[in-house]
Amino acid sequence: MSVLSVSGLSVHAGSSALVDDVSFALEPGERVGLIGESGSGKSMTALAVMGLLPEGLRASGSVGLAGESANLLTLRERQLSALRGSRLGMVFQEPMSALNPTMRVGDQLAEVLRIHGASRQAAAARAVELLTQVRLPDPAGAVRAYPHQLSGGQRQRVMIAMALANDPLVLICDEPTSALDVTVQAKILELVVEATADLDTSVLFITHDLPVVATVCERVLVMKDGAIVESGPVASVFTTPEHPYTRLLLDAATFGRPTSSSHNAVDPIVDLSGVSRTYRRPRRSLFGPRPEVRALRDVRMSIAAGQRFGVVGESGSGKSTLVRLIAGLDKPSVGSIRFAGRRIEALPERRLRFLREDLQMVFQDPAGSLDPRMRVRDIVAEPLVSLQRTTERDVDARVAELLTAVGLPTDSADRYPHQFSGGQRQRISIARALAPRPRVLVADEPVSALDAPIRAQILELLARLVDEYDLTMVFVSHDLTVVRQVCDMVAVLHDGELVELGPTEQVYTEPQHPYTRELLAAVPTLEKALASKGVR
Amino acid sequence: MVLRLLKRTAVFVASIAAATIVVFAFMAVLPGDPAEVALGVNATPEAVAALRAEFGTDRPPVVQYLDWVGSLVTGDFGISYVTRDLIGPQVVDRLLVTLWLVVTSMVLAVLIAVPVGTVMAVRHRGLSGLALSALSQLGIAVPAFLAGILAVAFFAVRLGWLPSGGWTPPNQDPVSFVQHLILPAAALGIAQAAVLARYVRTAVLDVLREDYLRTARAKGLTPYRALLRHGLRNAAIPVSTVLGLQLATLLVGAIVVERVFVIPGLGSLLLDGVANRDLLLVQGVVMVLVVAVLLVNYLVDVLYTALDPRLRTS
Amino acid sequence: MSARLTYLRPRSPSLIAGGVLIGVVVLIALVSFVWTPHDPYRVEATSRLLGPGSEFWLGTDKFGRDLLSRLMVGARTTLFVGIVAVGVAAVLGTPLGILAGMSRGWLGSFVMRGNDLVLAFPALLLAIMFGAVFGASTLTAMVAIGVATVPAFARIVRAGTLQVMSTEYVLAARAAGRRRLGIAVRHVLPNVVGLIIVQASVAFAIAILAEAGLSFLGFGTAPPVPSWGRMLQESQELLTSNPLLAVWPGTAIALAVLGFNLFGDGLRDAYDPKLVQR
Amino acid sequence: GSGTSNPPEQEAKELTVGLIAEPASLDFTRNDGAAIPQALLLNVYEGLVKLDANGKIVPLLAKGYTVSDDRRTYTFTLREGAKFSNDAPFTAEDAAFSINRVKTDWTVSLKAGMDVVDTAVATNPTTLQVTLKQPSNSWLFRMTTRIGAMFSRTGINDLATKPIGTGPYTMKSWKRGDVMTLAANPDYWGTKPPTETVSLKYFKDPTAMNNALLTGSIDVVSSVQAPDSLGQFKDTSKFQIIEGTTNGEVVMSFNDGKAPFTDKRVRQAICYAIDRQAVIDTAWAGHGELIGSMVPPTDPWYEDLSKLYPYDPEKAKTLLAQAGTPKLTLRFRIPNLPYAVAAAQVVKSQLADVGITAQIDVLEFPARWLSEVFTNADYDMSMIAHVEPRDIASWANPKYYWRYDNKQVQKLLAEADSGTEEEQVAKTKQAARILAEDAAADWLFLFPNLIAAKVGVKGLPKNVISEAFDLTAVSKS
Ligand SMILES: Nc1ncnc2c1ncn2[C@@H]1O[C@H](COP(=O)(O)OP(=O)(O)OP(=O)(O)O)[C@@H](O)[C@H]1O
Ligand SMILES: Nc1ncnc2c1ncn2[C@@H]1O[C@H](COP(=O)(O)OP(=O)(O)OP(=O)(O)O)[C@@H](O)[C@H]1O
Ligand SMILES: [Mg+2]
Ligand SMILES: [Mg+2]
Repeated sequence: MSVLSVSGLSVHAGSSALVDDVSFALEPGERVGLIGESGSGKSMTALAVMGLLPEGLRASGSVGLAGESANLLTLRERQLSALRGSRLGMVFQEPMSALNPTMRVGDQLAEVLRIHGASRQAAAARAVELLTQVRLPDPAGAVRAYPHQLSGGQRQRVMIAMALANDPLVLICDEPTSALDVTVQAKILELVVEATADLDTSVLFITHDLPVVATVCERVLVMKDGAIVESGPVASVFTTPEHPYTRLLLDAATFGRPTSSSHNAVDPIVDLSGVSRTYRRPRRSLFGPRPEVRALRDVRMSIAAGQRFGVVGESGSGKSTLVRLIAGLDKPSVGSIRFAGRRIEALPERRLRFLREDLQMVFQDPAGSLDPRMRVRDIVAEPLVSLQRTTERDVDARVAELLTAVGLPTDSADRYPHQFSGGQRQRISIARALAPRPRVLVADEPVSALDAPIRAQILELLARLVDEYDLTMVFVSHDLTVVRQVCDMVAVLHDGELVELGPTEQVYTEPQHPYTRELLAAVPTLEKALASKGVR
Repeated sequence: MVLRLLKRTAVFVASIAAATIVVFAFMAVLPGDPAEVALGVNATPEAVAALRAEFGTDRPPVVQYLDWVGSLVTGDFGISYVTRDLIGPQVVDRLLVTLWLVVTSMVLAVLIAVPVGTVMAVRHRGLSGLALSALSQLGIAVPAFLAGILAVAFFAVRLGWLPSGGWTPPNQDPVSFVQHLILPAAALGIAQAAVLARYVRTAVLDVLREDYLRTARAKGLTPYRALLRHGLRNAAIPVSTVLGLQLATLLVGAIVVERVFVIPGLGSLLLDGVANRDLLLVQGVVMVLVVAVLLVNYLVDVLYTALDPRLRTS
Repeated sequence: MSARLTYLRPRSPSLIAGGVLIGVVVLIALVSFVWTPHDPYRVEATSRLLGPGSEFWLGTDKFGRDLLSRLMVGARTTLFVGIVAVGVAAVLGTPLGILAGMSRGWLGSFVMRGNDLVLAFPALLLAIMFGAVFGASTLTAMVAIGVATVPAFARIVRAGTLQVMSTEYVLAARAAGRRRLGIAVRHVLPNVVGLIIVQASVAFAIAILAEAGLSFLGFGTAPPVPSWGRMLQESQELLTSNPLLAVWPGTAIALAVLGFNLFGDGLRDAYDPKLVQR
Repeated sequence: GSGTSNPPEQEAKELTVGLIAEPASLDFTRNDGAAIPQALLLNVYEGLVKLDANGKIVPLLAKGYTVSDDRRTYTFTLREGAKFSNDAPFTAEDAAFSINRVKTDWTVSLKAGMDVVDTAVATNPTTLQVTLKQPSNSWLFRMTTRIGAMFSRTGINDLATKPIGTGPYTMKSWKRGDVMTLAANPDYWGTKPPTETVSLKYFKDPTAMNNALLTGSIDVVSSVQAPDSLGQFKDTSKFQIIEGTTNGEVVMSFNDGKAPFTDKRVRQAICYAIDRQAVIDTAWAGHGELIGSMVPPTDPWYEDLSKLYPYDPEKAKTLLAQAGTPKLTLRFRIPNLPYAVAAAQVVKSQLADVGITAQIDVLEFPARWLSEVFTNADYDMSMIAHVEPRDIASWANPKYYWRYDNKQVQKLLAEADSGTEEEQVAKTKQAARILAEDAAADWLFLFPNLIAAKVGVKGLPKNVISEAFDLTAVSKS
């Protein structure tokens, strides 16, 4: 008999359906993945099951839970409260905001036990026990900590402990690892699998990351526009997808090998020697020194003209800092940076014109990097205008030309950024970067905010433009697969240090540094995941 | 946290120092020579000169300033040009009256605003929320003195329930004290309650949208208990800032309400001082008001630190 | 509030109600320039303290002046005070806020400390001080209210500026070769305009209330120029026998304040993406 | 009630009077301001002589006095048994001390009234002899004002807070900004006041004062500042209204030393342009008397000059045209006092009819009005009630704020002061007429004495023609 059975579930906002006639069931101890692109209704499905839909949304259909005769959707708030936290557990995506910032972690954990009947002492003791179980270092100390004193991964462990505290029948995880680094992500996934296996808890695992699903789950549901379009065992769905949409998802997740471009250029266009960047944080104690964050430590490297140079590393490893230094948007604490032979770190911003003309940037967030108050024409023309490169008429012509080059209709020029989709916005951003005909294009995580299918399109576009305009590209990402697909050289950053540098294939196949090896091992890929399930 | 407090304290002290300069400079350009005003019509130049010497207003401004700051520090505030009396004790006397008024109306405002604001937030789409919202908008739109005038006309003159004005110190006759306090405190407090209720509403609405409230419900708390256990403390953080700013508004609002209700508080002292060109007195009262505002904001910041562990332990 | 507060989405009822109320006040003020039923300054001993009637629609005051005409001209005073006060505050506060938000270092914190100091002088107190020094008049009242409101603008603009400065489009603009001034004018200002408008609406309401309070204390508009606060003060002595004298200006003040508050609330709701998404 | 149909009326022990202007201090030797003598003179301090209700000088601490034939020596026989509230007996030594001290220690400008005194000596404990430098009628009159107040030689240490006099009341307490309490003096030499404690409660706001009477927290509104509100007290079973006169001439002053007011036609034009009865009717609800010059009807040299310039806007326009100033713009700088603010609006409206634009500028009283109008004469027109008794004398001072310099008036007033009583009356009358005809100012009206009180309050002064608010006879049943 199923532990959780959902049938004909729909969620409506006014008259529009966000979730449309969704049915599925979870067997005891089974882990089921729910995938689909952003906005496809994954979270709404989960929240409807929990009875936690945002105000103004209505759910219809039926949700049955083992041991509960009634349809959960018809239960009163009071009855539902008794099930939440005891029989139904849930882990949310953002571990910082999901915890009460003004309450100690131990109290928050104990609360879920107290609500469902434990005594104060029992709850406090069990809280420490649970934190030990999710392998939080120093559990006894952690109970007294506030959420902001824990790292993201640690907070997510607390959330998991909370969800599992009362041995639920069903655990719903809504993108529990997408805010975390790959190495941390691997550990959390492992924890979820282990803990639920021990208790024989069924898991509904929501994510948009296919390799993650392949690693964790036995069965998978594919959602698109509020409906489930395909379902079945992971092995079969991922190897022999039936629905075209599933195929699209899979294509985007399994990149082809990079076409290693054979540039034999030698002269370095960007050259860093002994570069360190230290940030100072505000003083914490009265007499102590101001704490320092050493974001980059003694980095030496050079980027040759025509190279596609990748930079990888986990969050906080100093990737963005490096990019900002190369682009002359920040100054190193120590060391020197040359661009085309000229030192840039010693020059004031107003004398960096040569750099601005030859080096342009594309940023991570396609919405955040476009001024919402500007028309697309003004955005794309901004480098031209501020570098006083062209007259008014030329500007219009150039903008039209650029928009065509990145595959946008020319009438886009008169619209505002919010009238475009994420992928289109990133195209605008790229058009802007190409406007002054730069020699170097620096891209800081240009695709990590995009959905997989769109991501593939943008990467393709970038590759094409780099070839067409003969650009040097510096490409930053935390996603190793992406870098591997795009770049011919790769630098690995760890904690501000350059731990490895070499041709991409070499680094991937014969990593030298232990950290690189760890990184590569942690990356879930579809092939690996399927391989471990015995599928080829 | 200690560092944060020390820093904040330093800023507080520096602000007071800067305020003394501003106030003194301001009063220095006030037209009307205090000696001339004290002597009145047709004073002889000699008499005026003699009185200037007596007041010390013939000395260089810097000396006068230092002298004044010194008197602030010792708490005597100097000797009034008009009453020839120490200003300090007078100011303290009046401040006590104003504080009763302000604190009572603040308490009244909080007692009304917190439940009303919470209901407005929780039922923000419902009829009761809308009705309360409209009421609070009206409360904000009616100036406190108008409310005061109407209250006097109705409750005092027409119905004769309460005195139309005046003041009795609490130690003299507690019953009469309360009777005299009710109308002015209500006039002042209700308008503030309306403003505060809107901030409470916003804060609670914000909190209601927070993920941790959803987490709390996922744990099995009912929405109401979740709000009580996890929401209110977090909502109190932004509200406490507003409370501080409001206390400042109240202090100044009291000036007008004291006029309506003939209450011998700081406001009437200030207005008398301005009319009589009692410069030192005006300086003293303005300083007291300014320091009160600065102090309240300082305390709110400290409270903030206490409420928010992120600030306490970072 | 975020830098995304750029486009007005669904119009809320409070935005509409507020807009209508403001529109009425503005219309009345404009009409009063070309037409009032009677001369608002004309004293006539024979028509004192009349109730509403066919000749004087809302009645007359103790000088025999037409209340409706005075109320209409009073709308002018009220709007004028609000515009100048809010103008002073916005014109001083916006650049200060942008400056404080864009320059790290001592300059920014100096501006903010100065701001906090001004904050310690509430509008009414400042106006009494200004009135004492420069004489009580509409002008001093307006300027004092304006100066006292500067910190509110500077603070909110600074917060907005900090937000804008942390966005990637500012980084992109720098990479495109924009200088500080260009960034301030082309990126920061347009993106904090929404905040400024919301703040202006709220400040307008506060200015109206402050002016009324000042006129009541005798520090505001000088007679015989009508302002609603002054009319209210003049009505006080006759409150028991002629309550309508207080009812008209009192209602006018309340409606105008209500209008600006509702409008500000509506704007905020429309701009605030958090509220819209719900 | 069947037993006693008319219970004997019981007099209340306490009574509260509401007043408008609060004294800044209690020391009128060093502080100007009418509020101090209003509260203290006759009540706490007494002089040798006082004015009776009809404006006649009558003895007080003196039993009587004689004047020498050259009108320079005054001999006062003092009352025996009068005592200061610090228990010191009142003697001729104290009287001489008080008079001499005016010249030496007083700082207020009014002390000039004593300049004419040559010597003041006690010839024996009950006889005081004062010799003047030249004959002066106004001196004896001024002895009824504050400068004639008798101080104890041992009681002048803390005048600002502890006044010590021989009067029927002593100062019991003073809560600044609120209330001053006078207690009946148990050792008073004369008739004891019927009420044990009289509280003087101060109100900035006239409406608040009215409300206080309506709600019963005070017994008397000493001066109704909003006559339109008198309707509230029309219930005669509860309230009484006392209406009399004062010597406060509401003068609309011209800056006579400055163009355009150097031209008599302009001054006259303004006088014609103003309908004074309409001013009283609108600004002061019809209460107050028309006068035409600087003399109230209670002065012996009063003459009705109020019809000299009847309301005639056409004539005003003609005169203005003749003077070559058909369109005038004038700065009308007035104190922020209720009557001035009200009357100025009426005046402005009337002047507008004849083509004069009066720009009203309200100045705080006293500080700004005193410094800008009174001291610096920086104004074109102003308006204030001159409440000092017999203040026509100030027209002889060319430096006075209206800068009126008329040799003939100066001469007449000087002669009036030094002449016999008949000469004084005749010459002052003549001066007043010249002032009126010359349109030296526009005397709008005489301020009325308007008192509202609870029924049963007795002994309130009908006319207020001295500086004091006489409380010696007030009682409440
Ligand atoms: N409160 C709401 N009112 C109306 N529509 C909403 C509300 N919340 C979300 N939606 C819409 O519902 C749809 C489904 O949202 P949902 O959060 O379930 O997507 P998702 O698949 O979880 O996406 P993601 O991967 O980005 O989390 C989206 O189009 C979203 O815009
Ligand atoms: N302005 C700053 N002040 C202080 N510390 C900073 C500042 N900017 C970055 N840091 C710190 O420097 C380190 C490196 O940051 P950086 O942004 O370069 O990392 P990243 O590799 O780009 O990370 P992510 O993948 O999260 O973007 C981090 O520890 C970060 O907290
Ligand atoms: Mg989601
Ligand atoms: Mg980064």
